[in-house]
Amino acid sequence: MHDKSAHAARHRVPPTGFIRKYIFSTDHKVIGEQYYGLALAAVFIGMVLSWIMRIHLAWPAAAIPGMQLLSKNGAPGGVLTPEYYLQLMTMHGTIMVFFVLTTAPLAGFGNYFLPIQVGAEDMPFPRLNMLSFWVTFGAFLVAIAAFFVPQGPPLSGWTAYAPLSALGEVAGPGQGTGQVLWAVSIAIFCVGQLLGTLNFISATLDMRCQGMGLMRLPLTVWAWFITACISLTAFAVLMPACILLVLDHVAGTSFFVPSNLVVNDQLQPHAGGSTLLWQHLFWFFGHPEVYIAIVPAMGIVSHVLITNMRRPLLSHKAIIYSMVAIAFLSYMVYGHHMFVSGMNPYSSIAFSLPTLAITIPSTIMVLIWIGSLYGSKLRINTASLFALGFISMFVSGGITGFFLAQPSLDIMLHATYFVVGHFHLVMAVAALFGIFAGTYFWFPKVTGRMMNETLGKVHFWFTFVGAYCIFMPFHYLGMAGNVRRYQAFVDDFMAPLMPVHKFITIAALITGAAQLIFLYNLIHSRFWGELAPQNPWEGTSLEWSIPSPPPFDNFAGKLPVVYHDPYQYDIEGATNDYVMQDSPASINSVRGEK
Amino acid sequence: MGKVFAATLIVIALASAMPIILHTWEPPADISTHGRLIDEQMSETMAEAGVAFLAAQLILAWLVWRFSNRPKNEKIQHFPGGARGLVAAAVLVVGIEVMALGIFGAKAWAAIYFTPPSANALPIQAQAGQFAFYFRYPGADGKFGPIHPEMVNEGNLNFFGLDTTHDADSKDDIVTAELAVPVNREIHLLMHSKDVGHSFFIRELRIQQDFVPGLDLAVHFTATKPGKYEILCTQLCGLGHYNMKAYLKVMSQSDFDNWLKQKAALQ
Amino acid sequence: MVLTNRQDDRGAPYGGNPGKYLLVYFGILVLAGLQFAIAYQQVNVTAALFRMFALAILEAGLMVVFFMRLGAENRPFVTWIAIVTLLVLTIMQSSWPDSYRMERDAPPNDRSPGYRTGPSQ
Amino acid sequence: MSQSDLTMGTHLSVPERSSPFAMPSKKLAMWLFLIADAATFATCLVAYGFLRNGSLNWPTPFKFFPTVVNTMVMTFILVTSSLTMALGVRAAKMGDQDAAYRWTMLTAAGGSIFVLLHVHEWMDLIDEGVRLSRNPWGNALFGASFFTITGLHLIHVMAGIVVLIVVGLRCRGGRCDAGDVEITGLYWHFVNLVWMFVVPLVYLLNVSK
Repeated sequence: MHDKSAHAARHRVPPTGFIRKYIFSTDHKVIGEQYYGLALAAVFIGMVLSWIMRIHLAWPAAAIPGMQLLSKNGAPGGVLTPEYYLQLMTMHGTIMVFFVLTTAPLAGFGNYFLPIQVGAEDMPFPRLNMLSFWVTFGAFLVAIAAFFVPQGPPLSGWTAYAPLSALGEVAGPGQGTGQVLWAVSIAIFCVGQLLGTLNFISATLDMRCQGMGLMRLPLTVWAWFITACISLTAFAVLMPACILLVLDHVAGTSFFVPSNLVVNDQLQPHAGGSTLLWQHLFWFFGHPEVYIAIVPAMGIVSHVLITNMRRPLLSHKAIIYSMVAIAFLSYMVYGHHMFVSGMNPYSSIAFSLPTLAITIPSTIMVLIWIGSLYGSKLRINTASLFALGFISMFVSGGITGFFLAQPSLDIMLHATYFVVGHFHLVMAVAALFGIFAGTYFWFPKVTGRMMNETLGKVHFWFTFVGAYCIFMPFHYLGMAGNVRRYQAFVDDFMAPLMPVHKFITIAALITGAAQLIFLYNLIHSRFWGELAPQNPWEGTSLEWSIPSPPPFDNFAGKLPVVYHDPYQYDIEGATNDYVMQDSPASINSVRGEK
Repeated sequence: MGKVFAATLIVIALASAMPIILHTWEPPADISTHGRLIDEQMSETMAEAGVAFLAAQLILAWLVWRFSNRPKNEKIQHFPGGARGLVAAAVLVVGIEVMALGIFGAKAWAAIYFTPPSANALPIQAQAGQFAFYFRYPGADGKFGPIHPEMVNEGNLNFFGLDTTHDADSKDDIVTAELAVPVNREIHLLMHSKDVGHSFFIRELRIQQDFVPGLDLAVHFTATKPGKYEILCTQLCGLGHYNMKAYLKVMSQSDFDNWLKQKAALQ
Repeated sequence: MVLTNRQDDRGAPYGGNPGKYLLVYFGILVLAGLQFAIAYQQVNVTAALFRMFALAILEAGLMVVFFMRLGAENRPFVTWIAIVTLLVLTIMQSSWPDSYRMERDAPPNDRSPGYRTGPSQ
Repeated sequence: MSQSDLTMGTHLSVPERSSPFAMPSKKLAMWLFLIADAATFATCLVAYGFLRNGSLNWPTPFKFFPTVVNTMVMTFILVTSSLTMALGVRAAKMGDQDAAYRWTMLTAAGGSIFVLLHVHEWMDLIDEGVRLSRNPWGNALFGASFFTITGLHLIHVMAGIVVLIVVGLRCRGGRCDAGDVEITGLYWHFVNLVWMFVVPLVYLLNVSK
């Protein structure tokens, strides 16, 4: 075997030029920041899109200032046309799901902290890593380009159900070039994620420093590793599906288009395909994607909570096994998106039961988090507040899964705002809370400066209360039968629900605006924040054992040696109440973990 | 700050539960024979989910209230029973409860989808297209004439592509833009999509089923209360999706016969 | 630049008689030949498919175990890769029930002779 | 918390760095890529099977000569190239760089013949009027799925040939990294393995009897 001195003697030279250092950098930390920056740009675009949609829903005739600049046809005089509403909705979903919820928690934080936390100087394949980001960035540009083609972006939603998405221009504005760009963008995105995944899995297994056994990995690393295992195959299925969709457009094939369709009194030249096939392939990716977004957040939240509770979780292993169980189940349940979409009704039952079974690992995790709070010495700061907020959101959003997992209830709730409320809470808001918790927690390490706590807490309160004000009422709307993906609710039973929509819109505007506090805090603290010590939160994992910000190859040419499990808090006799993972001090107190 | 979090969480949890407890926003009353099972399942699930929701949020609030920012000299305590008890609770209480809910709840689904329509059910064909529903009654011969997609022409009001000159079965087919059904009579609704995916959603009937292009699916239901109800499209079908709706009219058998005669006269 | 973990390959050592490879090679050829024979058996498509598919799995197994030397890798790796791959490939089959309905539930006019022959002539 | 951690006095146990899978990262990454690629091919094959199974008039146009014979030859060449590849990896692992070079190049040559035969077959089909969107025999999806699946496979083979040549040349220059030859071999075997499924599903189920 190679000893650590041999391993550390590699002396990688840090790049000097601006381009090699900050643009085409192979340094995992720069790539992590690039991913985070991409997600930040994307989340603000996605948020503005949601603002526009919310304003339009609450006041359908209102002119939104500046909209006509974005699209002259789509928003004449600033008032959205029905098709432009759907086009913005499609792009909101696409940008948020792919370029925010997939990139930030996994690729952003994971790239930055996974190598550090396992005690490595970089990812095993730095060039692939760089390529992964730039491929993803290219996918983002292609997706954004859809805004600027003549007919605008596609209007078929982020799920792109065929044959609406496969028929081309005849099916609606944006279904031609815009839809092709969408499919191409997603196919490219899949390639980028695959490259990232290779690094994540091999780094976790192979790059661990001496002493870093698998069970000594922090929960964040476990979460990223498990997520990478999910995305390894999920994206590999979506990519060919998108390619087949592109072929239906440009090569005249009919994979997803059945025979004898008549659009605008014209018989379509396609024949023989199946629209359900697209749904199967899409959701085979689509459901694991939900866990790709949420599992990293679970890891980050556990990590942040433990550090701030000053004690390890009741069970380290229960959390890991629960995440593994969720990863397994994520593949077996995808059909619950298709209960009423014409899938074989017997399949519905087969998909319903594993979906309900996901309750079990999810409940285990929530109970472990809550049970660990008992008797802890919880420190309240912005990061821990967001972590607590995550638990609350995850419970609220997860519980509505009881309903949607049952085909018979799905008859009433499918395609209503209930679904919108459910997945926004459990996937979007909860994952975002994980991202926020991670940002406030790790910002000092990344930049060497502290974020402003007061602004952070203001941001938290607006976001926490705001998110509930926005997404809880969605459930009530859905129970009353309010259908989603409608650009206006005219002369029907949904009209009386308009006050709720107006309330949601106002809440969304305020909550969205509060994110500017976060943005200001992020930028201001980056340059003028208080200088951060090496270990401001008194954490134990390896990222706190190196200077803030970390040097080029993380451990300055000498890889650490790990002597302890990740979360050695509440240690008697330690100078503080904790012992770092790489501290050679021995621990005599015996604490059992079941 | 921890106490503020706890207080806020309690307020949010109670406020969130209030509209459910007060039944502020409810689906309209059920007018179908099969809907009772769905409604019962819904209330059972709501009761379970509500208890779980409130319990989790309130316990979280209490723990944060009690254990945040404790003085330095206080000791960390341990949750009695440790992780094992919690895992057992999650599996045995929550897990089994939810699984049981799902397994027994499947009977509502089975009642709708695993049972064929009765032999005397009235067949009606529904066709969805961008962005309107049309309905077809087989007429006196009880047979639907074949659809010729190439003959679909909305300008000529030939929504289904019927060839009334050649197909004998098509001659007496009655095409309407609204769905009229006799009360307390089982309807066998044959669903056909003309172009892209659509959906057929009537809240009062507790029916939602997608129109799948290339597949002629069917649902069956019995409406028990006369009245006029909205039929919505719930599957994104294009720019006019929000405006794609039709009406279900449930009427007495004699009204229905008259209505059908009237419509037939217009063909 | 690749930062490998510098693990030694602890798989079975190379060397010795390449005869095993030849054996596997002929095995695969025979199985492939059988596939071709089955193609001309007078059986229905489903039966032919299952027979050929079983042979293909055998061939793939030989390929993976001997040529790709999965048999020489350590137990955890074999277990992990088998679970992940088989899980994904198995769950992917859950779309089949809908495939059977494509024909059965097709609109009646689509079931006429010559249906789905492509662009309407 | 592991038990060993708790009771230690002066001596702390530090396990050695090790990968649970005991293989170099590059090889692991190749295996991971192959899992993903397997899912990609499986998606295409499932899509094809789904549509074929659900279609009434799926054409079975392939005649014994030339198509099936050609497929036999292609299969034979591909399986043989797997053998040469395996021998090449063995040679590289045993330090015989010249032999590794020869075997790799032989493999690349086999792959090239495969590509030539395949392209020739494609041209014949195109001459007969088979396109992605239509074909003379029936269901339009026949051409679409045939060209998509074999095309995806063909792209893999062509990429493999390029990599084989690059790796082979490096061997000749004495800069042979046995690990690189090995992972190229993994890829090559995998591509051939996929062919084992493509042949029965895409060709042999569609022969005219």
